[in-house]
Amino acid sequence: MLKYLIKRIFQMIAVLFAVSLIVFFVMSFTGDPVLMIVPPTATDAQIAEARVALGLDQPLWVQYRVFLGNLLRGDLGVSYIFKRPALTLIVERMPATLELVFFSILISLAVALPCGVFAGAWPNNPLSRIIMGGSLLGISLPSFWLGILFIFYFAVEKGLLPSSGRGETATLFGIPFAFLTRDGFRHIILPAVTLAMGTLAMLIRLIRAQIMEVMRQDFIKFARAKGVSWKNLLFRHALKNALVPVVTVFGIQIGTLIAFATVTETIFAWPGMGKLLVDSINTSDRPIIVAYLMIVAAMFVFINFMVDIVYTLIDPRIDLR
Amino acid sequence: MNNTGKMHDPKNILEVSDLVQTFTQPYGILDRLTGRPKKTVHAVNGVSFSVRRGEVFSLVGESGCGKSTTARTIVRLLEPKSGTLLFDGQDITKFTPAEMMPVRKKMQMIFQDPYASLNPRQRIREIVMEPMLFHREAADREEAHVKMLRLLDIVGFRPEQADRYPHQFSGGQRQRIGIARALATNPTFLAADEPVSALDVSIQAQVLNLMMDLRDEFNLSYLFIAHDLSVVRHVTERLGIMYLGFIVEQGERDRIFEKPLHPYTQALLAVAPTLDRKIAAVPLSGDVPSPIHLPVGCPFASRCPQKMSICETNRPKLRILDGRAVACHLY
Amino acid sequence: MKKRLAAVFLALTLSLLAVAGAVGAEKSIVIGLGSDALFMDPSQQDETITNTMGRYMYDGLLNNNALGLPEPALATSWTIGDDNLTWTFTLRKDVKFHDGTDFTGEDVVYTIDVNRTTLNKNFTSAIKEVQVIDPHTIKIITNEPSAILLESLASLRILPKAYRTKIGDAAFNLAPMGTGPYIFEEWVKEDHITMKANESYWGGAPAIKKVTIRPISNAATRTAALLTGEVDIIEDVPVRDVDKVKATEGIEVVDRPSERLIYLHVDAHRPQGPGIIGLDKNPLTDLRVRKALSLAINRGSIVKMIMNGNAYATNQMVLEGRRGYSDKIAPPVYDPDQAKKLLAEAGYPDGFKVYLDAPNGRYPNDGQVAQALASQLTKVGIQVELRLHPKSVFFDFVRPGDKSSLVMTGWSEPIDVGEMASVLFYTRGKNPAKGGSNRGHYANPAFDDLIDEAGGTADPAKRGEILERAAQMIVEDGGIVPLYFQQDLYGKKKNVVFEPRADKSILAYEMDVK
Amino acid sequence: MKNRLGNFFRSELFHNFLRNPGAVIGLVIVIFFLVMVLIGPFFTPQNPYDIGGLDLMDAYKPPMWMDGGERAFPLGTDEQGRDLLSAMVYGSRISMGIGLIVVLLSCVIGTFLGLVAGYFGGRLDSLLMRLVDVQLSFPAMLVALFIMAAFGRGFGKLVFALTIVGWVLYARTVRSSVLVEKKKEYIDAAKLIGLSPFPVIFRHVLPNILTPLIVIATIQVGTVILTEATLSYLGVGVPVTKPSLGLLVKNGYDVLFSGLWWSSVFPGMFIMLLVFGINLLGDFLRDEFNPRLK
Amino acid sequence: MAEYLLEVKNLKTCFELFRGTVKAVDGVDFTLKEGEILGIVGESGGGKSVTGFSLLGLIDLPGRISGGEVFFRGEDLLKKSEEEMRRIRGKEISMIFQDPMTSLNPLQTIGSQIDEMLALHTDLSSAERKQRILDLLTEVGIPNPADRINNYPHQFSGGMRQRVVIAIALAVNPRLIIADEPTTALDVTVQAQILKLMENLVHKFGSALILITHDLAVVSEMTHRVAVMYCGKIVEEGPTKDLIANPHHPYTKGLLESIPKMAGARTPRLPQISGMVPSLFDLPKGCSFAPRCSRATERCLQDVPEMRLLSPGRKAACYHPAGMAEEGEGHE
Repeated sequence: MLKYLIKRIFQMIAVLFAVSLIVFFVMSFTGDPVLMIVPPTATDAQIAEARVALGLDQPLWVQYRVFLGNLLRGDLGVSYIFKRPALTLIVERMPATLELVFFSILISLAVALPCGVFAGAWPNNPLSRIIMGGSLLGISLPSFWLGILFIFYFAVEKGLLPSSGRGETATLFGIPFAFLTRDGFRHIILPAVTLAMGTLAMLIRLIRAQIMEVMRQDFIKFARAKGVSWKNLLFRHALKNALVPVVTVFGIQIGTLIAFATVTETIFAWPGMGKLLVDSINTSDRPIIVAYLMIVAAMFVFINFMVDIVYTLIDPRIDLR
Repeated sequence: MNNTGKMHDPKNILEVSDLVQTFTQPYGILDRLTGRPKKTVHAVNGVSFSVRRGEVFSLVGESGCGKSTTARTIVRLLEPKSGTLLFDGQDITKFTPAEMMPVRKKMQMIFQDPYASLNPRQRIREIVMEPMLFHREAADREEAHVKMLRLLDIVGFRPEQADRYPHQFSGGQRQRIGIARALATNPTFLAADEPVSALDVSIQAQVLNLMMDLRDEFNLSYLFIAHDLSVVRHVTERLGIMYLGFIVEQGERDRIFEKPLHPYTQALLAVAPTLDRKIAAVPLSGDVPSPIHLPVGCPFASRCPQKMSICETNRPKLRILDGRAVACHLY
Repeated sequence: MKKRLAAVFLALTLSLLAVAGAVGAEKSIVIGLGSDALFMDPSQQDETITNTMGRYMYDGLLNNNALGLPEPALATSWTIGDDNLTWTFTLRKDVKFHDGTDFTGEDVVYTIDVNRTTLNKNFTSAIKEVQVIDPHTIKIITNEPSAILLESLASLRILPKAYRTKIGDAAFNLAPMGTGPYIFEEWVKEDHITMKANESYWGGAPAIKKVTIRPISNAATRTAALLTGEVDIIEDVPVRDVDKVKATEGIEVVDRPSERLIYLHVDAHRPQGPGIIGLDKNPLTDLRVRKALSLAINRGSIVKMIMNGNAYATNQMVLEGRRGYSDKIAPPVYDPDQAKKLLAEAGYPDGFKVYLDAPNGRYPNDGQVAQALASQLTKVGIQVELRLHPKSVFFDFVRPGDKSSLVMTGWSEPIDVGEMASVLFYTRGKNPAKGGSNRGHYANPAFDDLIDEAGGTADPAKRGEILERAAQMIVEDGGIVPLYFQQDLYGKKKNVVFEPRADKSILAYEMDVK
Repeated sequence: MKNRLGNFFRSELFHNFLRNPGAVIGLVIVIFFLVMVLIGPFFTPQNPYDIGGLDLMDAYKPPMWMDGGERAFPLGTDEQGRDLLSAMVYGSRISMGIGLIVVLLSCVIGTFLGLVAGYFGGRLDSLLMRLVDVQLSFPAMLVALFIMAAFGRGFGKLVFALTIVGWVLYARTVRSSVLVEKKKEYIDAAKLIGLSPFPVIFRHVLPNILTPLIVIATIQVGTVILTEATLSYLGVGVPVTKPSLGLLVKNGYDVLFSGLWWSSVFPGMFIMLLVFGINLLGDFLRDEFNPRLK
Repeated sequence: MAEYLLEVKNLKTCFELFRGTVKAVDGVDFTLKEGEILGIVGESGGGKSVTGFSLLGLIDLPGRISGGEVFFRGEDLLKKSEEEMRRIRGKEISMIFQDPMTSLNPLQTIGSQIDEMLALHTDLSSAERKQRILDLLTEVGIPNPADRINNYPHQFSGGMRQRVVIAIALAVNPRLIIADEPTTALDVTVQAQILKLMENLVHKFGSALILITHDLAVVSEMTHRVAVMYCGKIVEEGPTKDLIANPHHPYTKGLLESIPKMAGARTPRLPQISGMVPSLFDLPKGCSFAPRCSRATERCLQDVPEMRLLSPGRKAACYHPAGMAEEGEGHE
């Protein structure tokens, strides 16, 4: 286990290093951030001065060396626009995004598990066909379009739910969360459902396929020959075996949710880090973009690590080494 | 001709001496950093035998004993780790792919799984013609076509069947197609890796008969890999019994079948299912040791009913005894 | 039975809500803005929302009124010395910062010093020196006679020296404090800013006691928030949503001409234009071509169709009433036939090809306007290849250099045309402080002279007259092709009392809720 | 050839296809779009890319069955006076073009690298697969967004970004198929003939791993179209002068509340229909070609 | 109490596939007494495995049992509901599968997989069940059962796994065990161990056993009676020793002769059955074996021979049976 941990940490460092390298050099192709921060009236001298102040007059590899040096001290740079540490800016917004993603995961799982198992166990049932048709539609819809239709219908036309923002928050462990208040909870519903839609549809399909595959395997037939009932066959034997690949995809899906949170947050004015990213892209705020990608990379490595741990809990054949 | 300085007997088409084959699991930087032990599978551990011209030599053993690996190393699908391979008097152990080219013509293989050994996307015609054309056994496609039809006829197909795909044939038929492909370059030596173990009994006899007929017609020599002793007894002149990558007993067929010396050979013969007698009391217990950690003593010691204390510590060498070679401390 | 129970429950809930409403009868308002404030420390950035927040929590020596004209605020009066360089300001007494410390001249000096260390030091660039005479009198000495000092000072928010130096500027940004009408309560980034009324504000306590600012950057979502009643007032109603908002009961649209002009920058003097396609000369150097450019554009239809009528077609550089507006500039004319004729006269009967560089997403409907321009110019023979840039790269791309010859962009001029003319059209390379953004490489010595002269004129009337001449000169010379002034559009509940301001700020202090 | 076609119509695949209404609908949709994209431009009322041919005064005309609608603009117009139907036909062209080109490119690149990595193994394989792992752990959308943010809008750039994102999937799938295939004895047989690695890879391995590739590629076309639409929505996709379906939705979405619903709803439905059709077809192929469900 | 433990009459199972309907089991009759061991022998595609699954009602779409009766202790299993069958499976009739690598749930400990059987079909308390599991594991020869009870299948070798499968099959003392090629996937030495074990346990528990295999040698060593299947039909049936010594059906005879012998003189060529097993989609009109049969006559090509009693206890479906005293030996 310790060896495994060391191995994972080495991998994580390698991944983060690669990400920082790629991100940093690719970012240097973006628009000139200096032009975004000086007032439009700025003279050439002022622009040059700002460039020096931001360290952008240095050759790229020097900038990278400085960046890397700061990184080792936990400093991901200072936002050109906000003039505050990029890390702080992102961490401030992280709870909102994680909250949204967490609720989307809850919604996806709550719907996908029963639907997927049902459709996999009784593939020829009419209800299964409806589930599958619906899930196919779910992965065919552009999520941003869906979001705006939701706002249009549920908020503007029907007035059932608020259209945007995070609403009232309450503090838990010193972090503000929206779902703790009634108002905040109402705010989270639409964006969480919008965000969940794609993952939900894709999980239904995956779970169904896995259940169908597992149900054809010998050990299921052997269990039937033992006289095991359908219910036990499905839930004791099939489901757990079907879950192993689902866990991997689910890990990747958490990443996808974080990525698509950028879109959802933009539509619903959800104050998360995805919206910060889109805004920073629009303003060429390089330190934030770099920091965002680094943090997201770290999160993914962590998620993958968790997925591996979950594996060993589900599947005794997998040995962490 | 023979650059190892060893004596070469021109009666032998193939001479294998001290052949060693190992597989190493991938070992990356991270493994090195975390100090993970390097795992090496010792598949073949110093195997020596020879195949005479026109003879069938068999290697027999249970799955995982290294017999298939030996065959695949001999035809140079795998690079030998050490040892010498003399084929037709030539030392082919270190041959480059280019140098192997003329040897490949003479040395072909029949595979175990008739379903996996034919490319599902090639027509029968192409499967048989590809080696011919590649090795210029035929001047042009037309000549190759004629030769292909003749080969198919030999193994029992009608000309119109040449345009079909493998999935349109049964297992036995596919195995015959595999034999036709092996014959396409006019080889003198065929390595047959469990050629009938995947076949039904009635088909097994057909294929075995075909192989024996071809031996007479084309003056072939076979290296025959099998686990079924009754089949081996039927086809072979000499055989070697393999266990955990070692040959434990080797010699003339009749001597071994009539009076097996090695306890493992005895056990194999005792448990071989036959129509004519009841299974003897099972003499063996336990499992084969891991080929990753070879025992220091006799490889068979852990399961041997006649184990002595020396067997745990000293590995017996093959010794000539009663007209065959055997590696056992009992003798 | 169940139904009745539900009815009772509903009634109970409603009455509770009503009670809650009555108890919290303090007036409050929720304002939906287009983006979050970048800073709560107003010295950090000259940016619209940051400036707005500055008006809530801070004061300047002068504050701009709704028309954008400076009015006395923390300074009650001032005099100019005979040298036209020394200004003496008398400061308001008994003004306290929100933490109770007194406001004095030291704070003014501190504020000016802080500004000089930032990247946007334009507000203090005219100032040579500041002296504190006594706690409530200061003296400001300018480099040269300045007509815009008061306007500049009106943009400068006074910082609390003691407090800010004590907690440091980073912490100050998160816990801001000034002398303004509202007291900072909470800032949750990208979600809301809340403030409460400063009951002891020197200008009188605000009517609205609690203000919540909500940044909603997606325009459609912002409209939706107004329609659902989540916010009381929003800025920048998308022009197309105006009809819908107007049609909704209890909600109305308020508009005001904006200071922002959308215009074309024309490469009028370089013999070879980098944006000209397939020609080794620059047709835009010909005045007739530049005139054809303006004639070919149907500003009316752009305003009507793309801006949904929420803009003002113009041929001026600044709004009426600002220095630089000239009656002598003729209103724009749409005459494609005349344009074709002029092109033919200039030797381009079949027209020519040119790139038009325009931003996309920087100004309302900018990309669409650019497409319409391209379409209209192409119809007379000026075949436009449109290059639309996202706003993050646009200003980099169109920097004065060798990439473009025809640029569509916007400029918001709150003071007078002097600065705009100097930054955008002064001959490049002549004066390092001028012509910094001369994207069209306009070069006209006579025009430069007028700008220089205006710069040294402190008398507003005289300066106005010079600037008028300059504006007329460059518009008629086709160095700039003005298109339209935007309109500021606000959507609000009818019970909100609100007058739009020239600087686009929605100031709760000036508002009320009925 | 005729014989082969006959064989196809008699095949189990075709038989199952006819009995699967979803697959038939999917194919009909996809063919409809293909035909529309290929010959549609000859029939559209307008060339929406001919900037000089637009008249601003035609802007925001409603669909022809509504008050104020005109026959010339069956589905109404957008803010430039562009006929929405024409714009959608041309937009489908861009969307499908991007989808097909990206899938083709990433399939070719990914397949080649996957073949090489899987067949030869060793260092190259580890290196490539680490790269794939790293990239696959990042959501495709994020990587594409990042690349587009760095390099800016444009058809070519979009294709580049989506290909960079896309190839890994093929590389991984191909590699795992190759690992299975190369253990099969027919590969040994080919080696025994004396064929050198590349002929073995292309003549023997490649034809046998095409099936899963076809399935993935089909479904990926839909995914790419959606990703492109999302990127366009975020403002980093295709240039606004030549809008794809996604960009049309985005443009129309700005005016959705103003009652000008058609300019967003129709292109949105178009994307949905197209991707839905592709997915229906892909679903069918996936089930048909899944050996574990046979 | 019926005379037979199991009486199968005219059992038919078919699969409706795209290429046509396959009659995998086509009118099979056989009987089994308490404690008897019956071998069902045949080559792949002969329908022997499908017969085994049909007895337990474990045929999935596109297959279905299309006719016949399966009397188990006098009751027709084919008329039972799924729920009733569920109570019979495992408790009355249990099954051993071919591949021990895939027939155990990889995610459950072997202890819990045996326990499941006990919990389903007995009223034992959990402590009693635990003891029973330990006993069973000892019985099938797994060393240190107390340590291995919490192990997962992947921690066992193939032979050990098959022992666990046997333990599960025997757990509640079923009257009948169906073993479908139980040793095919194992090595020869292990194969012998497992066969010996099965033979001993079946005797000890007094269960009847149907041993489905392609290996005549295995059958000859273990079974009391043998049924030989070819293309979905039983072509010959009788006491094992007698049948092997003196096969009546030409197919049985050919099969026996084509097995290389372990002792005695070696012939240069093995006697072989010519031709191929016909495609199940396209069976010959008369006797399925006729095209490959050296004794076939015109009648064999036209009519399907019925099973008939040829000598005491010996039945075969052949018009020209071999090895009959009153007939001359047929030659090939």
